[in-house]
Amino acid sequence: AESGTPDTAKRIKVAMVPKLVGLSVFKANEDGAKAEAAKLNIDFLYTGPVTASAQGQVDAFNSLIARKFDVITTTSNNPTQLAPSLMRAMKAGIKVVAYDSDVAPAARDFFIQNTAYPAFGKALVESVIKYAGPNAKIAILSSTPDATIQNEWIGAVKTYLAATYPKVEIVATEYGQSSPSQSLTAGLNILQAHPDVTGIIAPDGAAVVGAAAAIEKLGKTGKVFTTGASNPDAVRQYVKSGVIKETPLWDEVKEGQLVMYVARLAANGALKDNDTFTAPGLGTYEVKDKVIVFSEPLIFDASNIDQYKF
Amino acid sequence: MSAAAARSPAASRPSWRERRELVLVAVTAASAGVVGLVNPGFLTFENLRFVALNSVVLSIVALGQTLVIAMRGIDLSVAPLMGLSAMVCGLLAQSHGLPLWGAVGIALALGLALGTLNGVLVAALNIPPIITTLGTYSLFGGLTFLYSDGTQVDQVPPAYAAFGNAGPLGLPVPTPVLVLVLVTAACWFALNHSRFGRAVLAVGNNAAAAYNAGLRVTAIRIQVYALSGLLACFSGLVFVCYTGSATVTTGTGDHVELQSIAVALVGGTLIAGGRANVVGTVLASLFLSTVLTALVFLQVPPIWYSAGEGLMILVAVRGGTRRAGGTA
Amino acid sequence: MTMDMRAPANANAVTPRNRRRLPVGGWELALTGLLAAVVVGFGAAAPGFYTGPASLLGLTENFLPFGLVALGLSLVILTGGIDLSVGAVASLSAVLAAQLWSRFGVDIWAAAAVGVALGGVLGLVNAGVILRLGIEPLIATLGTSFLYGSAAVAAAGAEPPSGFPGGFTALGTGTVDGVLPASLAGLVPIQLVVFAAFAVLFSALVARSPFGRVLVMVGYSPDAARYSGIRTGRVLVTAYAVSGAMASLAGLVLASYYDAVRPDMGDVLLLTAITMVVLGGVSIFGGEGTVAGVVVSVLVLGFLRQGMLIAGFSDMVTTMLTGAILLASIAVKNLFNRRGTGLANQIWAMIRRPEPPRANPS
Amino acid sequence: MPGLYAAQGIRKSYGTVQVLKGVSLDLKPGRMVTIMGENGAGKSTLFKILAGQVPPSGGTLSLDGAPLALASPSAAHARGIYLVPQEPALLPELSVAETMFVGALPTRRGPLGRVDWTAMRARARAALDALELPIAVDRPARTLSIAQQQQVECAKALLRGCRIILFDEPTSPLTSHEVEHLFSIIRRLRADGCTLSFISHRMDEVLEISDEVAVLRDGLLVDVVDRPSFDRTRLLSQMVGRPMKAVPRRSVSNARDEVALEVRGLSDGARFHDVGFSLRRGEVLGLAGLVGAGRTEIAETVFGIRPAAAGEVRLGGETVTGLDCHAMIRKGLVYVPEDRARHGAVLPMTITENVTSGLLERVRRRAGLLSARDETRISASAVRDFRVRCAGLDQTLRELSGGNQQKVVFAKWMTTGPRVAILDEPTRGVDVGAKEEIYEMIDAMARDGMALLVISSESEELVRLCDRILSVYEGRIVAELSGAGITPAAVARSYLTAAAPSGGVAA
Ligand SMILES: Nc1ncnc2c1ncn2[C@@H]1O[C@H](COP(=O)(O)OP(=O)(O)OP(=O)(O)O)[C@@H](O)[C@H]1O
Ligand SMILES: Nc1ncnc2c1ncn2[C@@H]1O[C@H](COP(=O)(O)OP(=O)(O)OP(=O)(O)O)[C@@H](O)[C@H]1O
Ligand SMILES: [Mg+2]
Ligand SMILES: [Mg+2]
Repeated sequence: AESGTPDTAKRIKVAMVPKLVGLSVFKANEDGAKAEAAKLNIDFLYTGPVTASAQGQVDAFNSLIARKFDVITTTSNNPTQLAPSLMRAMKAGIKVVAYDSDVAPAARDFFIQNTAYPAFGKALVESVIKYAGPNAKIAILSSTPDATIQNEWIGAVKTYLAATYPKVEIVATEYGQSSPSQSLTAGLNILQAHPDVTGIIAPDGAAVVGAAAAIEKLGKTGKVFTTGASNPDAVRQYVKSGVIKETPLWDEVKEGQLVMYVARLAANGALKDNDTFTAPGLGTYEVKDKVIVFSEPLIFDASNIDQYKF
Repeated sequence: MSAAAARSPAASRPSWRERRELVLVAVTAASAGVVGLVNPGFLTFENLRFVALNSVVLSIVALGQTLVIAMRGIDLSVAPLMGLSAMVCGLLAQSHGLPLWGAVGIALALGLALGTLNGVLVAALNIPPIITTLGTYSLFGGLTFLYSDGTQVDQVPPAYAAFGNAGPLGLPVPTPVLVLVLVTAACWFALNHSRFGRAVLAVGNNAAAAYNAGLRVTAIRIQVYALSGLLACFSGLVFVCYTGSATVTTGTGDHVELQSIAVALVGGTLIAGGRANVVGTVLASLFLSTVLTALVFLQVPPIWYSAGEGLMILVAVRGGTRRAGGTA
Repeated sequence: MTMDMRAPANANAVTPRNRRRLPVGGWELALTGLLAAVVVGFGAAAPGFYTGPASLLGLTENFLPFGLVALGLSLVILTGGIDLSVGAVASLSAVLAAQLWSRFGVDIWAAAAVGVALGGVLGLVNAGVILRLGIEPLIATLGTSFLYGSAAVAAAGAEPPSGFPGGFTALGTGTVDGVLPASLAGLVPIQLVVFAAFAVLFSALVARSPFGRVLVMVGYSPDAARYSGIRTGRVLVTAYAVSGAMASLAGLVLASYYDAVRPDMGDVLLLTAITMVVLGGVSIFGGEGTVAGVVVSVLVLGFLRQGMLIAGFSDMVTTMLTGAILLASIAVKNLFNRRGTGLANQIWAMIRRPEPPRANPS
Repeated sequence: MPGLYAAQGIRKSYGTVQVLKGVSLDLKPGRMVTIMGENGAGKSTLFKILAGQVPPSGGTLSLDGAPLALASPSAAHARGIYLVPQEPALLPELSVAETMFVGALPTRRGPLGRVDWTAMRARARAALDALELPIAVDRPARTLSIAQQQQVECAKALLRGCRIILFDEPTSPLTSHEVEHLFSIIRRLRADGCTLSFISHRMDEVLEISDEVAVLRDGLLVDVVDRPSFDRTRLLSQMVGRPMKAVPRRSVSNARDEVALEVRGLSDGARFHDVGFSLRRGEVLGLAGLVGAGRTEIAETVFGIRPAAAGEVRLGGETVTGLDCHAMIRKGLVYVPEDRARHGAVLPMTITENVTSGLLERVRRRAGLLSARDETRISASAVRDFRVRCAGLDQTLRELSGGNQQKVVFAKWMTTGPRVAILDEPTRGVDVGAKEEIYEMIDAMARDGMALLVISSESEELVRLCDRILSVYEGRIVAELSGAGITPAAVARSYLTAAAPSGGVAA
């Protein structure tokens, strides 16, 4: 594809539909996207359901189809449930760009993956085992049993553990339903019921905060370590207090920018299923089978976390 | 309390099955004991402290719900009210450094105002409580959303965190638990020994008769909904202090409205109104917290937690129900 | 029996009319007016809302599952009860049906039939808990909804089935072709036909069938029904079973619409369905209300929501407005119901001196 | 003596319906003024206005000459005016003492305003003692019988220092014996100089207790009579607006030989024991007794709505013990319950719906749906036969007066073609005119060969209707009266002797 600034002559309408509005990570995507949209002659709309429900996202898609948007970008609550509605959109000539959490491949034109799953799994393991040791007993605190991306990451964690740290034992898997309070309760329960646990891998924004809060409340800072996938604002205090030594994520603001850039290219019809392109200020990306990997995991720790505000 | 209770107006001496407090204490202790046998870690002071702490927020909401149900009403809007207050207090603290006393004032004022709105809709406009609060459920949830504008609370000032977790003056009992004891005592006194509380029960027994006996039924109804709103918003503040976080789905996402009703009814309050048990409510909430923690200690697969909660509700409500034909 | 009492030559001549024969009254008419206003209003003001009859009818696919739940739920609410488990029932039966199909290779339609039957059974369990254990419907169905919800999560596993055969997905997104005249091809969603069929069936059932009569009687006065020789238990069992079956039908339609199942897919149904029933004029205390009202209210709330979304309002504002409309319409209905001399007088009288509250029907 | 309470030109409308059209009435201290009138004449409405529960649409009230505006019931209490309501104001979950004090609980001194339970109980006890009522103040109010609820209401009025006391149909749920107790209380209050007024449909009571009778018809006061000129026939005619005469006891029995209902050794294990009787076609059998004697329980057990612990019920020779009421109705046994509003009728449903609800099977169907035309036919002929006064078949029962509601309930059951009917308090709360009509219907049904079991707490009613009377005391049949032995005095004596400490079964 072309590199540099794409053709922005025609003003287009692009919507960004997160899993739910009201979470800081998605807000960070929005911030980046908004700024980028202004540069690319895009009418930008951020809309979505209030609770993380597929029904709410489908309602949003349907209204966007009726309003003849050019591109829909979305991170899905569920890969399969959203497919019919998105396919309707594609049939109506709308380009669909998934980011963060994928939908069924047939129901989108491109997918921007945050980071490659194995890389992220490795980062999660390393940021705990480095401190808890290769013989640690660890627990997993996730969002819900059927959360796609979390399950992918957990799978990658298990694969990496088996290969690299075979002595590490996963003694419990709990779910916090993406609710900070339920994650906290689950975290407390894990630590109380399994006093020998020294690491919690919590690959979910609410879960890692809950796990960190639980460790702090039980006074186990420095004895139990946790990590997860969270925006820096949410975990800043725990990174500073040492409950969290390292936590991997990626730059959500920049990811939002890339989403808009890809949306523009897709609308222009300037992106092929296998392709490369360079986005000014973001870098060069490879499209492989419609999938674009956004970045390597970005590891936050006490030394760098204050550079990121989202 | 027992001396006072002996002189309370309790009609006839109830059998132990009808003393819901005793039943709840017994089953809670029994479940804790059994789990303790399987996994001694359950019975450590630290763990029990958290079992108690985890029940505080729900208990406070449920106390308000108890008063409303005692009056033959129902308040579904407690969940979004709790979330709204958590969000407003949390965001103001997080980004504007609102001092704790200010947050208390804001939470209480918010609860009073919106609770009064519920009360006016129910009492003056005569809209059935379940419909009123179903409507305000959407409204208050929307306010939370509009206010937060897509952001969340993930950090509160140290004063808040200290209030939510530590004990005052270095006591081992956390402040929220003490606050709950105070609020419970106040509700208990109000319901059993104040004119206001007795009037609430009279309205719950028979509103027309209460009116004819000279009670200001409309005003009482409004006051009780205001109180329920107040407690819900206060619990939202406790929540944000304890967890240090809040999102737009706080309260509604955990179905606090249904949990608070369940806990009140399990505690011995009649859904048809007229009889209420505030101590039972708090004990039921403690029981719920115990059960949910116990499931983890017993290594029950997480997907069955909610089934455990449902069973517990049915069993506990069943244990000592005097058949009342009424419905919501 | 024949009575040999010679009544005084028609001291009180009675005109044999029966105003309840038509199941519509003022409220249903008001709602219909509102529906017309909503459709015409959005049609005029929101581009994209009306782009031909197919688009308008197609919009109903987005909300008719709520309507199916509301129809079943209205039977339960007419008895004076409530069913909070409809969401969980919808999820559980859809998940189980999908698993039957994907894991055990059962024909999808047979699996769907099993799903609906299962919904009926779950409703029976609700009724059993209410009647046998003597627990109030509110708390009983709250408890069972937790149980069913857990079961749905367990049954769904980490990767719930999706990608149903084409014939099945037509249930949620297809249109009726072939049966109808060719001019209507591609116009009428199958969902709409299903909903209309159930709407007519339930309307006749409640308004004119012996079961409906008994149902309403139980709703107004369970005691009087019992003293009239009505086996009230059976009536309640039927109502809850039907509610369960309708909920699972809605779950299956959702499964077809999404071409996938999820263990929490039914959760969104409950509050909206209750709102639809109540706005439709069914009294939460039982007895009063018509299915026709519920049907119109389903369309009003559905089109209103779709219209607002298309007009660019956010999900949140739309939800808030729905709540406000519910409150305002019931308030207005109450004001007019007081057989007063005028709205203003009523409001004034209310401010000056509240009416004594209704007697306690306990 | 103060306490002159006067109403001047009181008017009241509900929407377009004018209930009171300018009523003026003087209530004087030391006098009992009775209001009589047909169902729906506006009696209760007048009382509610006098007690501040409902605002009048026009007219004025004055107390001892000074104008009085009552904004609420509590304002009325403050002025010493108390209404004992038609349905007692029960607060089921609260104690007797607390129901008496509701709205005016005594509190202790102190910042908390704690309710003073000790004082409350003592004062409640004293008020009950003053009326010689042996009711425990700690009982939950839901355990009180209707008679006891009335009595508690009287004590409640005194407790609040009210000296103007209005009683709305206090006696309709009471037996003669309990009425006597209430009247002794009323006499004491009158001697004490209280201003009293009451509503009743029972002529004998009215003539016994009143100093003055005011007759209300269609919202207007048509007659006020002083004690010396009381005249049954005149009062009756004034009430209904046409000449009426009280019909004496019927002399011929319609009883045939064939036994329709036979009950043997029936017990429910709690409230009644070893009850046996047989009832022939065309016979009217009465059940007399005190309230709480267990007559309703006996009837409900025979009807199958309550389980029996022992015994046998035979209907026309067929054993039907243990069948539920659904089956009983289909076998030809029906029961008209005593509590019309709760058990007999569904007030928000229409006349037609109520009439056909007794046996929906008889309504013709088309495609499984009830034929509206057939339903209307059934209900129209029932309304005609039972002389229900209504504006149309689609009126809800709530819009009818008590007497007409009762006629609809009668129609509901009698049109199912029963062989045996149990009538429990068939004329409770029914005005004199409608009462006569109901009596005539019962006579006609007996003539038709129906077997009837009538439960009533009014001795006169049983005497008027029955061929034979069984007297029930504490769940056992203690006496049987028949033929010339049936007189009001004999009926009352039959169960009162059983109640007397000497015990024994009266003949
Ligand atoms: N709140 C109300 N709204 C409308 N109509 C009413 C209301 N209360 C009473 N009415 C009507 O006013 C009329 C008089 O009622 P009221 O209760 O005063 O009669 P009553 O003389 O006490 O009769 P009864 O002997 O049956 O007790 C009746 O026709 C009744 O239907
Ligand atoms: N011992 C008692 N304990 C509780 N309630 C009682 C008792 N005795 C009577 N009652 C109440 O009084 C009412 C009348 O009692 P019951 O129906 O047994 O009497 P009955 O013989 O049918 O008299 P009647 O037909 O004159 O009312 C019942 O509703 C019952 O609840
Ligand atoms: Mg009256
Ligand atoms: Mg009786």
